[in-house]
Amino acid sequence: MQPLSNIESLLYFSPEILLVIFAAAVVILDLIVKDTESSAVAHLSLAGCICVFATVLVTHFSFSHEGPVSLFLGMVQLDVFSSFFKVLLLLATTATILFSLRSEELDARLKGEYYALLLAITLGMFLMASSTNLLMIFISLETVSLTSYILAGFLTHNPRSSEAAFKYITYGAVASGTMLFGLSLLFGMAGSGDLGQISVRLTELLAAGEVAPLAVLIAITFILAGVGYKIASVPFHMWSPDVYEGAPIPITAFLSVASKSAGFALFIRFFYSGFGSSELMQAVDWTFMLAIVSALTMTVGNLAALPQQNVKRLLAYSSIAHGGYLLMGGVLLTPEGIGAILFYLIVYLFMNLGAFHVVVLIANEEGSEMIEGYRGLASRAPLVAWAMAIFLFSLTGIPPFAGFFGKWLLFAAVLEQGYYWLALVGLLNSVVSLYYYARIVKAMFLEDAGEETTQTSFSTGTFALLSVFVIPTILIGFLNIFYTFSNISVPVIPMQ
Amino acid sequence: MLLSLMIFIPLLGMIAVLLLPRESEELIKRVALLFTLVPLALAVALFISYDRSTAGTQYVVNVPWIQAFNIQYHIGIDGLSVTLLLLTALLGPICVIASWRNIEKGIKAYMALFLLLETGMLGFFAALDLFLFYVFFELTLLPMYFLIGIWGGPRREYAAIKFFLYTLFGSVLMLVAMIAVYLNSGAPGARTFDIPTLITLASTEGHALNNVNFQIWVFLGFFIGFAVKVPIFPFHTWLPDAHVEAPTAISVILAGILLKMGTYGLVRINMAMFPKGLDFFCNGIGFWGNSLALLGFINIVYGSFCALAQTDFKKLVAYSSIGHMGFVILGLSARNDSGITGAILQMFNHGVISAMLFLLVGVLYDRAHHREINGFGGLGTKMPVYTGITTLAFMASLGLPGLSGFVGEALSLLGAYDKFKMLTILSTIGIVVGAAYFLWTLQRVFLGTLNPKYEELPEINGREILTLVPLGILTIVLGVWPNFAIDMFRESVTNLIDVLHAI
Amino acid sequence: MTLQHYLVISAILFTLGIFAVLTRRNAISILMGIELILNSCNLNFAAFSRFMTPPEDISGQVIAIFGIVLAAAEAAVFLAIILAIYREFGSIRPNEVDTLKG
Amino acid sequence: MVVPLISLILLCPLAAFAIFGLLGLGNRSFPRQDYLSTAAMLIGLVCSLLLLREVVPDPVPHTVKWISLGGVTFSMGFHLDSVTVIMLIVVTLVSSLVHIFSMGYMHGDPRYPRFFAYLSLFSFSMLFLVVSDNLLGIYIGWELVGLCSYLLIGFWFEKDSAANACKKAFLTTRVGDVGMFIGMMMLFTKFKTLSLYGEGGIFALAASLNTEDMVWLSIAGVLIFCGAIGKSAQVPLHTWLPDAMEGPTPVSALIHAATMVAAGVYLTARMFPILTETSSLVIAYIGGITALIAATIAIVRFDIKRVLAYSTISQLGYMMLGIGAGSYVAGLFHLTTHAFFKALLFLGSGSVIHAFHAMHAHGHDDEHDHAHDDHDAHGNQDLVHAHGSEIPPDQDMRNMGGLRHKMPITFVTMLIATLSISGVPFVFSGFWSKDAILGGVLGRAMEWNSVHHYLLFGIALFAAGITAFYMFRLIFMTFFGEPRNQEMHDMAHESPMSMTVPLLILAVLSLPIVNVLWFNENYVKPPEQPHLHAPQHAHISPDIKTDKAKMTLSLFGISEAVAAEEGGNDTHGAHVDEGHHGHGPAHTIAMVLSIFVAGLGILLSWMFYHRRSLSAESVATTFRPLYNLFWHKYYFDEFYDGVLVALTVWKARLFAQFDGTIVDGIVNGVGTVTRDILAVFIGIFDNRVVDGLVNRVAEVTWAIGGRVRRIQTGAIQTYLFVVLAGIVLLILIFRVL
Repeated sequence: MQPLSNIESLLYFSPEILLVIFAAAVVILDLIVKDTESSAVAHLSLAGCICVFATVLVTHFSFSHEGPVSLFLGMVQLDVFSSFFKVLLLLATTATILFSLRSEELDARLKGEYYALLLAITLGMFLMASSTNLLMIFISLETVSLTSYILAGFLTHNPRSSEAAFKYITYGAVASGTMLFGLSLLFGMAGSGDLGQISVRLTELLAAGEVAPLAVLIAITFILAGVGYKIASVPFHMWSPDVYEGAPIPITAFLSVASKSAGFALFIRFFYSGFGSSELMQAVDWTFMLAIVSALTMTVGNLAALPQQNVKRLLAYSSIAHGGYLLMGGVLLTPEGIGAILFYLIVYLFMNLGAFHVVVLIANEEGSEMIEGYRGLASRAPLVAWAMAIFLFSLTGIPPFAGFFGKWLLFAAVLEQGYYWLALVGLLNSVVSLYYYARIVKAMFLEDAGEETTQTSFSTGTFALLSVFVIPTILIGFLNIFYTFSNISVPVIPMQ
Repeated sequence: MLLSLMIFIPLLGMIAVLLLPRESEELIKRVALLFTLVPLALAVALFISYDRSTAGTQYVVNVPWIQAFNIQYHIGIDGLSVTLLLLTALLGPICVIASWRNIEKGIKAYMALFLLLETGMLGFFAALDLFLFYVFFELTLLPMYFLIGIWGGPRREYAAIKFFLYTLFGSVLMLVAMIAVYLNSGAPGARTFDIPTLITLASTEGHALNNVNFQIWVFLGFFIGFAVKVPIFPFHTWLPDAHVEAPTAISVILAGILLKMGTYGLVRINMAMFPKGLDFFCNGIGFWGNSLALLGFINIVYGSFCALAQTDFKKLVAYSSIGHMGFVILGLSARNDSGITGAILQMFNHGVISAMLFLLVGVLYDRAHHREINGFGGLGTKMPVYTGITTLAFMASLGLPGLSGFVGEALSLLGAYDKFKMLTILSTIGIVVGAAYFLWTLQRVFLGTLNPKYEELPEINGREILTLVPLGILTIVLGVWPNFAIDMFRESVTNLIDVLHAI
Repeated sequence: MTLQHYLVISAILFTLGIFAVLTRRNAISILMGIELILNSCNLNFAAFSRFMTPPEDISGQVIAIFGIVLAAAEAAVFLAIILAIYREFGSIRPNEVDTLKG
Repeated sequence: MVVPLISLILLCPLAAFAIFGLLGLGNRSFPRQDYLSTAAMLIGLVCSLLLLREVVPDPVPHTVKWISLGGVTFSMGFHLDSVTVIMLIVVTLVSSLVHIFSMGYMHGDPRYPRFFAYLSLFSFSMLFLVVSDNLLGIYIGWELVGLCSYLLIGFWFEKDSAANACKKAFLTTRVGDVGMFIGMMMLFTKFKTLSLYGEGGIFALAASLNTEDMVWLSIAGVLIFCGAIGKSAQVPLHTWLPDAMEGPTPVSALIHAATMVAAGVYLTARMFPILTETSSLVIAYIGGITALIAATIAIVRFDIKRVLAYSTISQLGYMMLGIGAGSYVAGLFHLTTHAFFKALLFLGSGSVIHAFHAMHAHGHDDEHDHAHDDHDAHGNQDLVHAHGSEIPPDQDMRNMGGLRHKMPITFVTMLIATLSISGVPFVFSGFWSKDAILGGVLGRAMEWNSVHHYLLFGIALFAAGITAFYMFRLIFMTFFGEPRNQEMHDMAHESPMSMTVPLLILAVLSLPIVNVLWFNENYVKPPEQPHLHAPQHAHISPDIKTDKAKMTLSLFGISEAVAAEEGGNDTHGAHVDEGHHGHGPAHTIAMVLSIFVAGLGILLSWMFYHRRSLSAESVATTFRPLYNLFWHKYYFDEFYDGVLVALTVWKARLFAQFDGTIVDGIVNGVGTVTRDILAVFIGIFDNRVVDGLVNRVAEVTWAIGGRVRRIQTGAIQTYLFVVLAGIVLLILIFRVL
């Protein structure tokens, strides 16, 4: 398939272009609108998301029949895989914008920048999901990172937020630097930046013995540092609890879902089409390394979550753990594995964002992110409490909620490849995870609110948004279409 | 269709209850009662129209659900499940009535959860697709957690989470085993969760599922999952806490149905699907060959002695359940018709009797607000009717002939003696000890001079009697005419035994 | 000058960068360390592109240039955040910025 | 005609109880429950009399499938042979009389209707036991009568002594029942059926067993007999029966003298065909020992009911001995005669007690006075019962005396019964039946020339003497001499008609008129014992049957008895055939001896307790240790409570402890080990996270919390170091692989 030239590509690239336009429009509108209270900017960016959503679908359905299309001389690729992630990411962005509308901790004067950055980061993630060239990979990664550093530190005059930003950027810079070094080695060995060619060349070289497996291994590990830091996998996870706790809640939600998803998109495309060939696997069995990483990630995440008192931080650790579960699927190099990951990402999107939404609500009501703040919620706001319970149990992976079906797919895929120990670790972990999720449920239902049991009332909009997360969390598992994602993996699975 | 209705009507009921305003409590209760009575009516219809002459499953519904894994919504009943289904449908309204007065707060949520729970239980007993089976199995978990946790006693949080964690721990192992079975059930694409199909596959020579070692491991996986529910020593420690803390109606469900889910699973999955695995654990050769029977024996003796030592009325009943489930395990391990029939009868009867016992404990607790056995005394003069019914329940539970408890116990013992002579003889200790703790309790609570504290204790009221009478009648009827129940599942048992001896 | 020389130099730079990042007690020096790391990478890219790919293919150099640009952007953000840190904590010693932990 | 009649017999009492039960739900009761129950019983009596003629030589059981499984089926059914009918008559007769008696005795009791309902339930269960043709059915009736005995002993449950007694009775008998159940399991596993008669029945199948199965069969037989040991209060499970006297006296008469306790004998007789010589011998010995021990204990009791209780035990021992020694007919014969005169004795004592009640208070509520003079109501409510609870004054023979003028009917009737039980020739039924047993034992001894049976004969004879002694002791202390407690004496009065009439009827029945039933040779036939062989060394005694002996016997209609034994024994088969001619002289000798010992006993007791030419006290002091032994009932209770019960309770507590600490502990222990092995990361994952989360939530959480804090220091450079370390580690993992 011949890569398209830059001019031809533009049409296929319309979603990203639209994003840029809207980002710019947001900044301009912010200059026009003087009234700091108006939420015009937010609504504009919402509109943007919807338009882009439409364009994504249009581009996908009008070009997908041509199979994967390589754009900009092989820099990015438009295929079903990237479209999937674009949809996913847009959902996350939309949700985040809605949260931000309700969140009261954000500085009203900086709305314009805020939403513009949100759209920008979405653009970066789009690229992460679709780039097929080392250069593009690095640029997209940096775009996302830089913007998220800023967003994490967005709460001016809040030391925790600034600290979060500082740790985030230091950590991120080193990680991406390490990754870049790995990329350079890779480039050196393969003599090309294009993933497809890298795979081919590396295979040849290894076969010819012109390259030491150790060199390839080092390159892979260095790159893993960069990717692992995006998906917060042990041992590259340590930034995430602090950052999640310090950052504004909507951003925490966004990072925990969107940037993790984008990270997985990058990870899958890069590792599968870059190092997925069987010959390369024989030389360097990196999947085993991943298996260990995944086991460690989920265990550490769950155990660290146990004693947490701050719900945000608790959810941060839990999202680390979920990163571990997702990695199990990445170990397998099978369409089923990828299908499971994609399915789980969708489920995870809904249940985790839902949980964070409740966190936002409670933070607004109670001004607290601590578990104590949730005490007696069932009597104060039953619907919210039940919704939260559903999200948490879904995160635990208990039927009939979608989380269970997601876990089920993953474990089935893992067991099929004979990784029994990994599956067992994962399952025991989900038992452990029940405990800390149940602590929140316990606070909400089994403990009395104490002296004040005033009915806290939320706007109908809140409930509407809540239901947007609850209903999929309950239903997804029962719908057939969601089990067909393994086809999506076609463009990234290397031809064996 | 009838079956699906029966399963999902309580779910509709839940929705209905949720739609009602939380203030109109009476209405909520009535609606809940209605939506539990309908399944009962259906169950009766089922009982009447059920064809007792065949071992095959009846009222089968089989529609594809998740094609990707060819998971089906496949339900149906055979003799084994129909009995438990009836029991569930019967206990439903009884528990609603039992909760009529003594649930103070949040009756709405309570009823909603209860209805959800009933759907879970009914579905579990009807499911013929392994995946569906598991989903329903877990579906009972959540409502139970809340029902114990919110409406329970002082240590409810602890009891609830303990119950939840134990069961979840068991069920994840079960999940692994389940997936292993699925993956080995055929080539990719041809795999299935369909229980009947799997059973046939497992019994076909040379099939992956037929391999002995595979069966042993998978057996273990499922077994632990169910053993927690039954509960089998040493996975039983959740039970006393859960029972003591749970509100009356929930203890009834817990003892009446949830425990049976464990044993039902053992029969439906472990025995029918993995006869070779089962053979390894109860062929009577060596340690492993006796392990299952040994567990049964331990449950009986251990549970009975623990019960003997209790001073909390409810805890005593709870431990007695452990003892009685031991007879089920013992009977099943015998693998002959009297053993298995006895076990199944024991399941059903224990469901009825323990339900009675917990209801009775509840009656006393509502009046005296404590359960300390030694704190009572001489109630026999004050509340003769209550005493009479309690005596009936106790006698049934300690296996007095003429009442249902005896038949199950006797049959399982008769069956088990065939295979495990020594263990069975030792297990009969349980009979004596069982009599001992029940009579001792009877004496400490009802006999002797009336404890002046309770001069004014009101007699059991009509509503409470209403909950007890159906169960009492069942106890007597099944004791006098066991065939009444056995007819339902005789064929199924014969069929099962053929499967077991086919290996 | 062969490829090896470049590689050795870049390796040294990288290690120095890491060392600085790990040991310096001042945020600015950490930033410098990061810059060293990035530059070692750029050097790698340029060198590889010069020695390993045909002369007309300059993708390596392109990547290096992009790297420089991104390094600059990163430095800008980093400095901005360091300012914020200084405002909040009155210090830019990384080990004193540890309120979020556990 | 058989089935409807039997059904009627069974259903009437059941209906009587059912009515009570149903009304009881509403806390009401039928106003004339007593008439209802009594009527039911009388109908039963009539039906059983009608059944007399329905008996056929080899009856076919009328069965229905009760439990039908794929392979085996358990059937329920009636087996009607002569023995059944006789038992039916005895039960219904005594029961009816007791019903009538109770109308007077229990009059005014607050739970009056309930009493009769219980009686009906008991009668039903007992009759069911009697007629059923299979072990399962017998077992069911067996347990049900146990229940009724429990309910009736505990009828005045306000008395802690009663509460303890009823529990003790149920548990003790249940121990025996478990043995019986094990025996049933053995038989079932072997024969795949539990029904006794007919083609596929146990007896038919057991007959075909060959010699190597004998050990097995003996064990099974003895195990089944365990049930009888419990129910018929044989040593060592006899201790419950004396305590059972806490129940109302009519209950003692019906259940603990006439019927239920005799059920054990009945069961043993039913099992007759499968008894091997070993099991027979065991039975005989247990019977003999029981007879002796109980009799000796009875000598020193002062509670009038307790004396009768022990005498009942010893008489039951006789019956067992008889059956064990192979004289089937004699055993059952004694059962019937005993049923009547012992019932009479109890009712008589009841009448006496009733007379004394008048002084306590009026009406019958004063039965509850015991409740009041009980020490702390909850004090001895322990599984370890308190017993030998002090004798209620109105049962203490030391308060009685000289009553024969006050209550003549009672006196006369009781005297008849006493003469009967003491074996006074020839006009009293007890003499014949006891002599039949003695003769049987001696016969077996001579015929087999076996030491065992000679010994047993000696024991039985001795016990007979003692029996005569203590029974007359009772009579003398109660009815003769001077009133020891004057004001009680003054209040005493003859009982109402409803009580005296039954006494009179029973008195008539204590005369040898029932013998007719037994000695019509083609009426009762002892079943064969295919596995009972005379031991090799048994030298067949020569035929010394003398006309003189024969004539002496025929004088008193005993000739039928011999004929019956022979007629029965003819079916025994050749190996024992000749031997049985030994019975002639055996009976003569036995008779002479028994008359002698009885006379001796009566004489002694007369000298001790009436003429007072000998002082019981002095004898007691001279034989102090022996006296203590008797007084403390051979320390059985002390042993059971001190050792067995205590042990059980202790074990239970231990288990409960274990459950609390060890079981969870083990899991946690595993956890600790795991933690120590896998230090930092997995260390947090202590098994307590899985299980003991459940237990020590807080502390573990904090433990883990501390560990986590150590990892997640807030310092960014530590994080970076971890990154680098991680990379290096990952690469290393690879190189080592």
